[in-house]
Amino acid sequence: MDFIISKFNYWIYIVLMMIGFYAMISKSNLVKKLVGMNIFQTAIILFFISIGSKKGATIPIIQDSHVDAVNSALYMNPLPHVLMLTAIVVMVSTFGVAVALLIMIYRKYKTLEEDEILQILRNEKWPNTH
Amino acid sequence: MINRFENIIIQTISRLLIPPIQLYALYVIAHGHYSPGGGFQGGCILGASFILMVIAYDIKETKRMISEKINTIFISLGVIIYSGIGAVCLILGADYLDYGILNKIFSVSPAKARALGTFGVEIGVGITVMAVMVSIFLNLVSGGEHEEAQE
Amino acid sequence: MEIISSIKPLLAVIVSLIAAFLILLTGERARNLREFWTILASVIKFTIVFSMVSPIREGKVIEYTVISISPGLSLQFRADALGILFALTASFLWIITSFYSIGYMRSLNERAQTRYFACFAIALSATMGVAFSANLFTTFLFYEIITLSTYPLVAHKETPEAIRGARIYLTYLLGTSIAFLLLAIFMTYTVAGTLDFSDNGILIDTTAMGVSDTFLTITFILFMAGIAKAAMMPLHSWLPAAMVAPTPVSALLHAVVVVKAGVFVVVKVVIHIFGIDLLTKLGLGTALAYFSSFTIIIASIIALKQDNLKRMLAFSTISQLSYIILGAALLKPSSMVGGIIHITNHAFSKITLFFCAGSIYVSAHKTEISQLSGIGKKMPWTMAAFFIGSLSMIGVPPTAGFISKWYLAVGSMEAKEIPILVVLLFSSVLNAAYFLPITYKAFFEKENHTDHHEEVKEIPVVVIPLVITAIISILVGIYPDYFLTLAKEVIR
Amino acid sequence: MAEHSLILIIVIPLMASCFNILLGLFRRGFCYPLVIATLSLCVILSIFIMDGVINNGVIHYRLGGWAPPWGIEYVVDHLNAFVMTIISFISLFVAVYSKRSVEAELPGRTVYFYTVFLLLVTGLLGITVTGDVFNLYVFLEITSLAGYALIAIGRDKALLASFNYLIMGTIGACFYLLGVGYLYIATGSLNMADLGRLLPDLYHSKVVLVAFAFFAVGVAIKMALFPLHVWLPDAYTYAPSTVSALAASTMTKVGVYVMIRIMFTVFKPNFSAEMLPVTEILGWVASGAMIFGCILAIAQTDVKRMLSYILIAEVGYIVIGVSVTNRMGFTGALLHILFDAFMMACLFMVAGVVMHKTGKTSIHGFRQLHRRMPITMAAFTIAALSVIGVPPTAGFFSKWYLVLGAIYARKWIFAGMLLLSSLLAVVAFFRVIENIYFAPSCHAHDRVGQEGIVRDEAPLSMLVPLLTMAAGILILGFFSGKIVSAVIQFTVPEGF
Repeated sequence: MDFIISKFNYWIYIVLMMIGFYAMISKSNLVKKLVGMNIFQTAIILFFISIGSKKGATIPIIQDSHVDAVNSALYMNPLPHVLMLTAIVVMVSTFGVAVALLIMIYRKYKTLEEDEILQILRNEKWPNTH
Repeated sequence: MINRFENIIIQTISRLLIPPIQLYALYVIAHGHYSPGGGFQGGCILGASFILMVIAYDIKETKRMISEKINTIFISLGVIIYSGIGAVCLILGADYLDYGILNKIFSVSPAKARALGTFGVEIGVGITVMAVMVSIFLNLVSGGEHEEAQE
Repeated sequence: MEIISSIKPLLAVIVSLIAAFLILLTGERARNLREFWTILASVIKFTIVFSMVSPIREGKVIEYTVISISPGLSLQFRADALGILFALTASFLWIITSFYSIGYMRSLNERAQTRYFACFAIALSATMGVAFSANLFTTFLFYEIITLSTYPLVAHKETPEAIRGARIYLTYLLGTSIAFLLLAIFMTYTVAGTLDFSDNGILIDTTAMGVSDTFLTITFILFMAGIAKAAMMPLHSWLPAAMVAPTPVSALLHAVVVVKAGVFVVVKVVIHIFGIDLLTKLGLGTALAYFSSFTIIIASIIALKQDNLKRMLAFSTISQLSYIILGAALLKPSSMVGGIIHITNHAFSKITLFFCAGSIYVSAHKTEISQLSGIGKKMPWTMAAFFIGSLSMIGVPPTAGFISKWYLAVGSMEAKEIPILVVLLFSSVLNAAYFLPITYKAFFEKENHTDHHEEVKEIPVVVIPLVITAIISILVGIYPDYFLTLAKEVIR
Repeated sequence: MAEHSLILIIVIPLMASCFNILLGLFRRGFCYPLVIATLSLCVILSIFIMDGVINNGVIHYRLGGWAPPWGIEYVVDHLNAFVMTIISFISLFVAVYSKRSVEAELPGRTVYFYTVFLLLVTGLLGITVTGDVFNLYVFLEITSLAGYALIAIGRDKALLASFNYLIMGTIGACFYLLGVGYLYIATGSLNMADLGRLLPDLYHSKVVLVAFAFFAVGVAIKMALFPLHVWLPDAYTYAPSTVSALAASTMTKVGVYVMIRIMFTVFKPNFSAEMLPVTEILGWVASGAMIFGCILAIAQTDVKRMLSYILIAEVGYIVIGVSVTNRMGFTGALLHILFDAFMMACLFMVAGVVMHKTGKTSIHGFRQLHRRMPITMAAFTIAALSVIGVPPTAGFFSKWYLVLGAIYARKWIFAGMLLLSSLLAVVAFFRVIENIYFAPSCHAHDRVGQEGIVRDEAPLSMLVPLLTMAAGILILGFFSGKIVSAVIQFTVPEGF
């Protein structure tokens, strides 16, 4: 139990990631897949942010710039945050591209269910069998 | 897809809100290099103000203020500002994005020049992020139609 | 042994490659010019090859390194007695075949003649490459080029049947060479560290280095399986399948160039890769000898019941090729000489037979043996040449075939392998049994009324080459010294 | 100056893509020359970098002047320079090739196409330049995003294929990012060289093992390693032909490059080879890729799709060379990266030409094409022979090293697999070649119909890059020894 509680941030991220992963793999609705993907990515952001935090530490902004020695225990590690800032941008772009794709898919096939789209494609390929 | 619908409350509130939002966005961009904030965040807020305008009014209205063409120019302009500042550092003889060298131009201390350089980059980032946000939003809400309508 | 460095081997290879380009460039627009390139290239090639003969007869070796690619891989030529013997035969027969081809293709008004002549030229280039290769890599390179350049020739007619034949052809030749030959080359390289042919065999020292006999045996088997061009059973069925090709192709490529390239590589592997001593020690020579004897007998028996003339000749070729392998496999000087000289002797005789088959097809449009009754009166020259070729196949004295059979028989006695001697005699009987009835049919049987031979006339361009080759196969039988010297040079 | 070219090779295409869109607003015709000029500059720079690396060793570049473990560092050694040169060359030729096919396939959208195209090249070059694991992630995603967009503008099922690719690619990228996170937990560093120094003491830590596992899966998805290849065939089949040519020849290769970096620079060879049975597993996976790739290729009726499966097999070849962990195998893998880039570019370009001229790429569409476009088909044949591994084409020489590597590692079974897949490739390609030269149809006797086919060769802008690729395939093989001694021998990780 202690193992779970002391590392709760990892557990949360793993649970979230698995939820997202499940949605990506098993849902046939493309939007749901996309939502799953977003959950997946968010879980990773959470993971990164949580590894940068420390108990009793504050945001890494040094007010008095003339202080030479900085007690690093007082501040959180800013690097994971910065990394995630970039990762968020990447994810937003991915999301944008994905949504654009979905809109085009919808305009072309008038549905967002993957199996229905496949059915349409099959009918296009062999129109007489159906 | 979003058509004009008259709602005086929303329009008035937005009209009141948009300028402060934009001002705040500029504040966030301008302070990014030495306090929380920066181009990404500020650009997002700036973009949000335009998005609010689209929601409150409609696409046409918004595009009168920031057309697709200008938006595209903004997108690339931001990146060019960013990489251009880096390239200036390169031309002045330092490494890419080593803003300290900008003191050759601005006649300030290297530390100050570094801050200025970062500020320039933040502006570039802010412009691009704003324009991209608006562009993504406009494309999505109109299903990509407005771009074709223009052509 | 004296080594001369000269660019001649490379020139011999390149000349027809250039010709192929010129042929492609000229195309169908100027047919005479196109054919002129072929003739020109063949004559130049023969001249180059011939100019290399005399130094090699004196025991010298001509070497030329084109490019050293990486350790173990270099494009290197080395003309020695064995190579020059093969190259001389092939390049000389190309001249004759070129004339024959022109006559054949034009009188049948075949299609895609540009491609035909270009591929022919490339195949000849590759043959020179195999003949003059100084290492296994060069050999493999040109071996593959032969396969690929003859593939379009087999599929030439573009009928479903031709395409099927070409598919079998490619599957056997490319398949075995990639799966087995290449693997064998890799195995050789890993234990020997080199691929260069050497006089005593490059694997000779490997047993001392702790390479197991099993490994070497496997390598040897892979080599033999990989060189499917030698048409040893059970990897022979590509050769009958390739008979869908136009007759000049069957004549030069599938009686001389391609198959001889196969047995040539076998001989090279036996002498220069494994070495006679190693093979004797491993007992692989005898095994190979019995294996090839098996092919000799079985192929002859199959040939007996063929009705299609070209198919029969194909099986006869399979049988005759194994003579050469047998000669090499007995690992005795006389048998080696017999095998090597048979490369030349068989080439002249078999090409005569194929030319005859082609001549019959062009003039009378006959392909089956049963249709040949009485044709001898209409086509006396052709059938006379056919008779000479048959005699040479059987091994009757003044013809070329006798010489090689004599040496093979002596070799088998030297090796104290009496069963092999019996095989040789028995196969001669079989050869006689399927060749002589054709001549008999042609000259002495009454014409069949269903066949109309009235309008049959021999075409000079087609007949002259076959008469020349028939005469040569007798001349070689009467004056064998020229080639024998070279063959003995290989063993020395 | 040589250091600065490291950053220039990224910034120039990046800025060019921005200028491209600005220019495109006013004059569409300027885009193509701009792209060509930019990529030519990249080629020059990459040669410059290659020269610098060969003469002066590894080049370091500190971005923004920050010292390595803290700042982002760009490092180029022989391996980077090698891959970078390949990418810039191929992308230049693909760009030259693109003119007519983009005009035909994407009318009115050329500006956006070239913008994204340049971004794709930026990403690819960025991956090869950077020495920072997180920066690599960013470039990986730039590449992928551009790739999704480019693939989506293709025909038929392209949208769905692109979406599936996006989902798979994002999973791969996220796994990679997780790997980065775990390594950061364990070491507190993101710099590759720094990680390489810090990690050996931590090899027994479970965190590091997990990080490696995430890296392995993530990169495997990105480079379409069997059995994580499912996104590739659809994506490359329906993408516009230019994109297929570029993506097939460079994107998977870059994936392999990332794998090599992670396995042998971030982690050391002894970890990848000894601590975990990684290389053993990789070897088997790669054999599976070779065999199944080729078998599935045989089963296809669309040439582009067939080529996609061949590409999967080719990735298997490269990975098997890496997995045997010896000098020969590694050399073979790198040579194959080079040669395969040429082969795939050539083959997909031919498919594009056929698409451009006949509008379809089914195998039957290739019937008797040697009459219509003999030169193009000759190039196809050369590239096909190279994939099969027939000397003197380049494919033989890389295969030579690969098989020897397998044999030296006493992995006879892998050597056998390599040869077996060559045999399968023979079947796959000769199905097409047979159609090109000797169509087995009932029309074969129809002479009138055949002579009616007029010579209709591809336009010059397509033909030149095509022939360059084909000539490269024919010639490069002979210089493989030179390439190995000049560049590749220095890329082999220590301990091989």
